[in-house]
Amino acid sequence: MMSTFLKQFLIFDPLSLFFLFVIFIISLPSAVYSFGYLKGEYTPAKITLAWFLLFAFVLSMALVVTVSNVFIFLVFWEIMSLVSYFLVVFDTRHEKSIQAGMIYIVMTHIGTAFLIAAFLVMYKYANSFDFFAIKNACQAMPLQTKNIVFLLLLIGFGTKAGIVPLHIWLPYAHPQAPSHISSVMSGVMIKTAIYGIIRFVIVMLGVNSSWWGILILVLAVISCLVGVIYALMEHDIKRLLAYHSVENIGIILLGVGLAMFFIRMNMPYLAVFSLMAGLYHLINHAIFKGLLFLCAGSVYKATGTRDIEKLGGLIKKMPQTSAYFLLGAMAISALPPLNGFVSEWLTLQAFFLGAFNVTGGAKLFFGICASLLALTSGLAAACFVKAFGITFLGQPRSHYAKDAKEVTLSMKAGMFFLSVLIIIFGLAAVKIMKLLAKVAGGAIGLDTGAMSFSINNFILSPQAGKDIYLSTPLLLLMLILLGAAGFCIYMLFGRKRVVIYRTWDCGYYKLDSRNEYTATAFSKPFRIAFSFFLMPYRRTQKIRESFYHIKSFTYETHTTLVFKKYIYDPAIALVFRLAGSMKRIQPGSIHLYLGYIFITLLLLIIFMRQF
Amino acid sequence: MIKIMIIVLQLILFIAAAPILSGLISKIKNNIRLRKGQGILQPYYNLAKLFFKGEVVSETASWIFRVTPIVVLSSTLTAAALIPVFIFSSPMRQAGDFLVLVFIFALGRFFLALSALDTGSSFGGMGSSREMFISSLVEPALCMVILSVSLQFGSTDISAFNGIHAISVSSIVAAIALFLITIAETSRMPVDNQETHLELTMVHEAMVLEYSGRSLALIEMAAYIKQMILFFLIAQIVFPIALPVFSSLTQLASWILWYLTRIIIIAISAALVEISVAKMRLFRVADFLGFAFVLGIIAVICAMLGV
Amino acid sequence: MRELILFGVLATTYLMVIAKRMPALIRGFRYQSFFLFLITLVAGYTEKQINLYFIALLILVLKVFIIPHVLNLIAKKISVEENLGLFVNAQLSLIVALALTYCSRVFSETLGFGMDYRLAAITVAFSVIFIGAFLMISRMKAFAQVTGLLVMENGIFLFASFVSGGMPFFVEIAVFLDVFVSVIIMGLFIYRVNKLFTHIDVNKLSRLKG
Amino acid sequence: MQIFFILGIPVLLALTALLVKKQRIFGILNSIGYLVVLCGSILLLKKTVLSGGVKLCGDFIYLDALSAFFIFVISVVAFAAALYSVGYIRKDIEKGIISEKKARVYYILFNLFCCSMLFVPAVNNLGILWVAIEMTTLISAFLVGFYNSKESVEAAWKYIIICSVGIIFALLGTILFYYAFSLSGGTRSLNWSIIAAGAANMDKNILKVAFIFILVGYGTKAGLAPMHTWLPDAHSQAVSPISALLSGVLLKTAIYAILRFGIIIIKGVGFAYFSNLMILFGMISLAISCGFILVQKDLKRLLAYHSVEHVGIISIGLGIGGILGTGGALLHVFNHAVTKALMFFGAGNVVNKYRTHNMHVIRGVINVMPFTGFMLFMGAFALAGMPPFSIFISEILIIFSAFLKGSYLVAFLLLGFITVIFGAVVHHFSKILFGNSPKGMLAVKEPLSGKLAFLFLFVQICAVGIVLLFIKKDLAWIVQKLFQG
Repeated sequence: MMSTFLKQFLIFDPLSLFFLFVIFIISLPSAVYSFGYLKGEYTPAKITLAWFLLFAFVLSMALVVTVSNVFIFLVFWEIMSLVSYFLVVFDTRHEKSIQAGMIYIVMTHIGTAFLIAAFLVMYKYANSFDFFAIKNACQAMPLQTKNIVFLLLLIGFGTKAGIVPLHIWLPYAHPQAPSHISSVMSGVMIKTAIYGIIRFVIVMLGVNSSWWGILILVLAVISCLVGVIYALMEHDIKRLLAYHSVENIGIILLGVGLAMFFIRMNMPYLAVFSLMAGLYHLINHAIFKGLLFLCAGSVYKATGTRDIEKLGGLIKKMPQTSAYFLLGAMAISALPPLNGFVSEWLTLQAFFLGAFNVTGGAKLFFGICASLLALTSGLAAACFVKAFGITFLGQPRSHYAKDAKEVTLSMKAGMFFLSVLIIIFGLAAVKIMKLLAKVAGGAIGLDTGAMSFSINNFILSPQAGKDIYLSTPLLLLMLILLGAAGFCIYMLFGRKRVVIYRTWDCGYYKLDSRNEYTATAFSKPFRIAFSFFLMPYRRTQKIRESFYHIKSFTYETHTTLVFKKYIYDPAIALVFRLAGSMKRIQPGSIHLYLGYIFITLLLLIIFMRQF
Repeated sequence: MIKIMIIVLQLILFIAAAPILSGLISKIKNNIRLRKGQGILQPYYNLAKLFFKGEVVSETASWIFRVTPIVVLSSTLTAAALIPVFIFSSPMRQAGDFLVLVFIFALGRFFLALSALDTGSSFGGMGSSREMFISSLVEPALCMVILSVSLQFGSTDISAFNGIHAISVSSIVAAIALFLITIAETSRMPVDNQETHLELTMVHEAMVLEYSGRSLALIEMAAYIKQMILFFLIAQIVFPIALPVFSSLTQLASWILWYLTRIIIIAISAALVEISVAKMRLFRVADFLGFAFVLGIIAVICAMLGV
Repeated sequence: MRELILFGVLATTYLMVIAKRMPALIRGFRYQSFFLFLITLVAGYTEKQINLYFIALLILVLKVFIIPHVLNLIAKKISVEENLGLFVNAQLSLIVALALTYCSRVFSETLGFGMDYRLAAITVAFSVIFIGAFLMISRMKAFAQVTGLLVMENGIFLFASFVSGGMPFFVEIAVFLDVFVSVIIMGLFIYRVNKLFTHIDVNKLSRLKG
Repeated sequence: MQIFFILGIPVLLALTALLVKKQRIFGILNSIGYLVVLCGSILLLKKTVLSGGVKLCGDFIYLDALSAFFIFVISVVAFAAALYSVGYIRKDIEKGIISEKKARVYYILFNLFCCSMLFVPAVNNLGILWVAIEMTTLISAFLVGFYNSKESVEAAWKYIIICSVGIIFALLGTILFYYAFSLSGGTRSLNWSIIAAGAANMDKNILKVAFIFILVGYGTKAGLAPMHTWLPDAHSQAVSPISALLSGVLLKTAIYAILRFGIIIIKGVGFAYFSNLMILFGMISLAISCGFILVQKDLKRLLAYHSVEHVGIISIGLGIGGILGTGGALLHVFNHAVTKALMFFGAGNVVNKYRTHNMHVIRGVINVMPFTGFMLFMGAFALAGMPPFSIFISEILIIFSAFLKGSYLVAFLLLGFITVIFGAVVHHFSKILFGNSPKGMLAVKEPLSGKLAFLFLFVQICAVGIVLLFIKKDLAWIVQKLFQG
């Protein structure tokens, strides 16, 4: 009974198993971490609740990626949103949490509405909710309908994934959740949307137009850039990380979009390769973003603030946390030989291989996409220099940072686990690619047995005969050996006197934390360079004692949130204005009310024949 | 075994020869300005001086500050090992391709930028911020150059352009773009000024302001090596040179002469550019690198058209 | 005969339309109910049904005597201003009433009731219903609304008796009782409104809006 | 036979209320009474579903699965309301808002109200149906004006006048039906079972007009826009358990009446006419309620507009028809009744504690009243149509049926409105539930009977949602059974 039931509703193909793996590998350390994180932060009852919700959250995600029935998928999809909403508003006394939760749940529900619409169309053709039945039915679907379904699915899942311009909820919701939840949300939950796109578009719907892939590529590139540029402007460390999720979802979607393009172009090998690149980045992002959120949580726990302008010098107070954060920052900045580097290289390589193999304008298009990806990774590196440098280096900028202490063992254990994974996923790239080939091949419907992406256990080779190689272990070996050589050179000239002295201060002698470079200052060149998009503005206020003497002077600089200001706010205002003007029809007059009844009746009688 | 020998040889060559390029450029600059200037070997003297001096470390600094010189040097040397210098096949070709080069440079830069923030000096922060700004804008242009070059060979393997190819419009444009990038990466005019003594106008120098003694020597060395790598790449793109035919000694000598000349040509052009333009405002660097990016696009289009 | 009585019903309705004060309105209703009583009596006589006599009696007792009396009683007890408070003045109201009568005529024709006296009856019935609704909409006082409701009810009764010779007997009785109870309850509420608000201008009851 | 218990017990209870002095004891007795009614209704439902319709008292009472279903819904909410009343009335007495004597009046009216509602689905005669529905208005008007404040009396006045006018049109419609039927066959009857049997021969033109009157008339009572104007006033001013009954089931009795006439119309005129009108009114209701929900400040009015919304959805579901549409609509009748009752109970507790309806003032309910807060939280999501709660299922069934039928516009509009309303619900409820409660507001203990009522309803919200997920196939069968009459 139970097994038939399971068979009927669950699916365990490589794609599902891959996502299951991602879910559990991030949830596990987050759960361990939450032991220490929750203690002291909440009441015991709330801690129990947090555990329950975490469990429900993970379970619902696991079911989302394993059910094989559209209707049940929808139900668990919504349960997942609901539970994560509870977790976002977990700090119920904060106005911010409530606001964030509201934006989140409303946006995600709008997305779900699009999904429902898409499923409706699918159901109409398949007359069944079953994945396989729909897959078969989709082959008979007319192209026009397919295009509509694709767009509906893209908007629906895009909302959850945080594709620009549907990303609006992400920077609000992720920072407000408890940190271990942020790490699961950002690391895993938004990936279920990628699962949705792969499952419903690539596996079930089948790619029939080349513009699908191109649309996704364009959106992905925009997401990358917008995400990273906003992240650069951000001083709230968790929100900064949330914007990076937008960026990384963009990078993942680059792989997925490319795969869709290649499927359409009938280049199976490249399609599999691109999808692998996307999936590789997916799991990598889950790992390092999970780690970074946990580290951010540790910083928050230790200092009580998330504003990096108030931090600084934590590397001495929290050596382990800072080491983990550095590792995560290096990974997300795609520095060799860590995992982010491998997947970003693979994605770039997918573009290049694509450019080699396609003809015409697509070459240039791929080139531009690739270079914008390169720009993104450069900006990301800048952003993490800022995030790590301002938070952990230099002098403490406030008492928050001064009194910080290293976090407890369970929190460190959670972070340590993910740090190890970062290194493993960087070095064992060949092994992982072999596994991913099965996943991607299964999704596209190809046998990947004959495809090889490596020449031996250490060296990746995306395309045989092209002499393109990458070997992270070899690179690491080189770096270590040459580093040792450098150290030898350093030591070659004997032990010399090392003097510990004040930082160079141009003779000022009172150098303190207020003289340090701030995050705002750090990001200023970027703010100016991207001012066409960020639209920075200043607010100055002089408080005068007399005409000649200004007592105090405040100066603020902000950037304009373009999407919020020009899309969402006007739309919301419009809805509310409409609703507000509707209030006039009910002014409390009973005569008017009776008049409504009468008029309705008359109109109906007059227009009776129309019905 | 021979491979390892070659690698070691190549690295030693880079370490030994890299500073001379800087000396050369500054010599040329001074000569054009009708100054006597420092000797061509001055960088070596500087390095030696630094190596024999003690160093001062800021009390605010952490271990990041201490490891950075080694990381920077090792990443630059790793990059150097990926370049085909002697036998037109990179000794480490299986470790990575042209794209990996970009990421490896990023590794060194990342640590350098962090170390600048580590001391808590506002000059360091300024330098770090500017450096990251410039380098992030370099990336798309560099990516385009790599694409245009590799489109000609159908591979991103550096060893692929081993000199048998003919000079095309595409490679000339690509080389110009790469040259602009090199100017930005090696902190030369008009992007940065190596000779300045005013902290507020520094970029690279501001970042390493706190370093002294041996650490500074390592960082300087890394900078020289990086410059040499980039010059090699430009030379290989725009003046392709094939494997020598060792039939006679004169042939070999002329080959070696040409091999060196082309690098000197690039050094001279760098010097010429540097003395003939004024330093740009930081925010105009975006336009400068945007120009490089457009050149990259043109190079790609040329490569697509096969010219 | 029947036409005459029907005309009487219509005329009393117009009388109510031009009434500006409460007693006049209640009087109008009383007359209208009386004509209704007559019509039912006539119908009982022609159709030879004992039921109809009984219903006629009910009309006489309830609508001619008790309900107007109750309304008067309440009016006296709460002793408010007797003006009805017209949103639409009497002349204009009459024009509207005439227009509604014309509409009813058109409406009855489209329904297809033939051209005999029944058409006239249906026209009158509909116009009474519509004019009742009009009274409810255009008069400020709570009394006018109750009366308007009763007028509509009368119209429906007229309609029922002409269109189908009256409803089943016990349904008819139940409806009558229902109307009676509702008048009582509305009276109670008028009483309460007056106590709480010290007026019965229902157009001023607009605390609840939106 | 169960029907006599079902109708008799409320009458009996009303009489007992005259005798029993202690209100607390009577409250418990009352709850037990309605528990019996509930059991009876379940038995009745089972019987009618399995063996078809029955006529009792010589055609006076006709029970098929449809009426049994409505009786069941009424008894569920009535039981919960009775349970909730125990604690609610006691609190009011303790606070001195009402006297013991007035509490007795409350219970008498409560029972009469329930009795009249239970009567509606049971009668066969359409004229008596009308009388019964008018009776519900008259009795509940007292319960709306129960607190005798300016607002509540105003609400009661509007309620009684608007509903009476509406329902007079329904009477006209009923007469027209009667006329049309008498024209068709010569026999004269107002019995639904007979009219429905002979529906096919009736004059289409008259039927059409008749149905317009019925729809406007009973639609007023059901709260279909734009005749819904009395609804927010009455619901917001009534005693909270009564609000639950008004919103949960009173509206549904009018829906029931529309449905009964609708069946005749479908047989007589054709489905399209019925369908178009229902969908039109449903859409108007959704659109109007959507606007009002967005900018609402009064907690109980907010819930009242939700009723308008859900009645609109039910109407659309009925209009779309088919097994999915009608099934969804009927399911929605039940789901909405249960959920809305829960919400009104919660709102009642909140309003009692904060002494205001204004949602700008109410803050941090979840800290002050954790249990109620939690229930409201869940209820709000259930109301907004979030799985795994039951309303999601019925809404999605209706959307699916609309889509499968080819009414794409209807499906997408419905989806759109529901989404906007979802946003509004979350917006309002997250504001009142979370945040810092006003100073001096201490956490309170909530009465057991209230908690039981909440749990009773909440279990149904969840259980129905989850069970329905897995018995989709049986659903079709149940709907067929409901409509074999």
